[in-house]
Amino acid sequence: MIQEMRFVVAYLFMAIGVFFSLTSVLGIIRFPDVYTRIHAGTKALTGGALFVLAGGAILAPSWQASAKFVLIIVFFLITNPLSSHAIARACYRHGIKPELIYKDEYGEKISNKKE
Amino acid sequence: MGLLLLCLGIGWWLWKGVAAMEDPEFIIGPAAYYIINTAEETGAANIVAAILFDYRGIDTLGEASVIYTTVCGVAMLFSKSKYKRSSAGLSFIARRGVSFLVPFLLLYGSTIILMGHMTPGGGFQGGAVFATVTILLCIVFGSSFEMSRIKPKTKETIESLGGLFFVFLGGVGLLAGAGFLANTAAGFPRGQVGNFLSAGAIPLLNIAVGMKVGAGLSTIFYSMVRVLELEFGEQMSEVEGNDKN
Amino acid sequence: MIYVILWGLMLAALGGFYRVVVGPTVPDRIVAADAMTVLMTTTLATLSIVFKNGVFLDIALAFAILAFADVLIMAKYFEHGELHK
Amino acid sequence: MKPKKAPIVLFVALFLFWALYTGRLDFAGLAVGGLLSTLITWATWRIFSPPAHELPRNIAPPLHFNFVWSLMFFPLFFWEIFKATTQVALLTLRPRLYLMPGIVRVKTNLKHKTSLVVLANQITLTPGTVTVDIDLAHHELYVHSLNLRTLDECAVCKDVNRLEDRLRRLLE
Repeated sequence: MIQEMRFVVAYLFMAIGVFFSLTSVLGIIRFPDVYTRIHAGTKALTGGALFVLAGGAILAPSWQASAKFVLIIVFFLITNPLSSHAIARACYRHGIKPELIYKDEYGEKISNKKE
Repeated sequence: MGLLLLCLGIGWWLWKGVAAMEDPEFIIGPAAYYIINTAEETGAANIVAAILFDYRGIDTLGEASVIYTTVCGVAMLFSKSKYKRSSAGLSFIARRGVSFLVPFLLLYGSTIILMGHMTPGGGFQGGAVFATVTILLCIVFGSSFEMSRIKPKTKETIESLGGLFFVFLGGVGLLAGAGFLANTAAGFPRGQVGNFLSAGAIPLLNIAVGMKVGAGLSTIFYSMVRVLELEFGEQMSEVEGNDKN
Repeated sequence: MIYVILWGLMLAALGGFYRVVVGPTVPDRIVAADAMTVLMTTTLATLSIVFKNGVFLDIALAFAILAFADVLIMAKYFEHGELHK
Repeated sequence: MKPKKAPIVLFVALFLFWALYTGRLDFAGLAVGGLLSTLITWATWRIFSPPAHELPRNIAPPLHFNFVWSLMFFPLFFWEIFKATTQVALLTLRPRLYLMPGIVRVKTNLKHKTSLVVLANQITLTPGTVTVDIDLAHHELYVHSLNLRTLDECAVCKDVNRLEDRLRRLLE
């Protein structure tokens, strides 16, 4: 009984994670410019990977394997926001302007600095 | 559309290849011998490590010396100027995050090296992780920070020490009268398969190769990066000055 | 059941590959490639359950570390125009 | 975190990482892990802990970790990630995209620079916002938002300030 419960919960987590991954990739394809694509590529993908890996940790045969799943989750939680921040900043510094923007206070700061 | 079909086809083909590894009839010839006898003969649970460092240890010595030769060649080719230092790096968020990660990455690399005789990994892979750490430090903090922490001379010394250690371990076999790079025949304890202290000289050889590969790869990276800077440095000097965060 | 999960992840990676090929600017490609590496790591971890083999987990962690270093290197190259300045 | 406490915390974290990663609880494994952790702590704790010039004693209070509040903090954190993910999923599944992106400057009141970095990473993982840059001199963050909602007042700032209050209870 407990075993079946474990399977059901794990597959539920994994299914949610795959759904989130698919939608995030759809976002990467559909969104208009780089900055909005970074939104899709960071958040939804971190969430999706987190859910799939959590399902894997529940499903894993031994506690050593579960511990490795948890380590991969923690690694993603630390590095994914870091890398997306690095890409966003590099894009702006390189001079790629957002295609769709309503308010830009960062551009004002950079142009003030240059003058 | 054709691209999609190509991807699906390659994926299906790889999937068949991986699935075939489950088939017992897939294992024939010398592979069967190694799978059956390795653990008993060498005491190593990782068959690849046993083959690398025991059955064909001299080949591995040759492979490790390839890296040494490469380092020598690269250093001779590009030795026109001293290492130029710079402190340009990424933003403060990346700096703090990477400095938080660095100790864990170092421990991960040494784990791969030390567990090389039981789990996948070994000297070459762990050395690559160490080189990744130095490259990350150079990228995120700028090369002057990295070079002030780990001097280029130190790296060369570590690499040479690794090579010497490897040859010395081979010489122990000669002294015991069992041939160059002999493992259990030279009196190294075999131990219990799966324990830390097992497989005789294989963990020590892993450490030697790890020192050699880690130091060698990061030295190669620095030499290459210097070449990039010599070629493009003049064009890009005007972009400087907007990185004071 | 777990094969459905694997096929879903691979389909997602294929979508990322579309953006890598088409993407009008370089950072688009970097973002999509980063997404693909995350999906690949997840796929490797899931494969460890399919084959009941812990090897894939070690490979997944090492792959994640290398992918992270990759993205930072690309970001620095993009920000400064070169790696070492 | 006080400078003297930093190496101990680092050692414990490294040892935990070793035990979880290798999964060996016999004597030899733990002994090798302890030895390696000690070595790496000795080599790198200066990089790990904030340097002295970043932490003027009389202005910035030392970073500490509120354990009781962390029991409440982490479930909230994961709930925020879940919300962010569903938000992006719903956005992409609509036939028309309703986006109103923009980059906003957000002032924060956190005193410690390390907690600012944690806040920046947390902003990236929570709904609708990605940190673009950080201004250490004025303690400001530049946040790219997917949906500004209104142009006049800063709706994103309220979200960020809510996260900031939680983080201050955890770390300062």
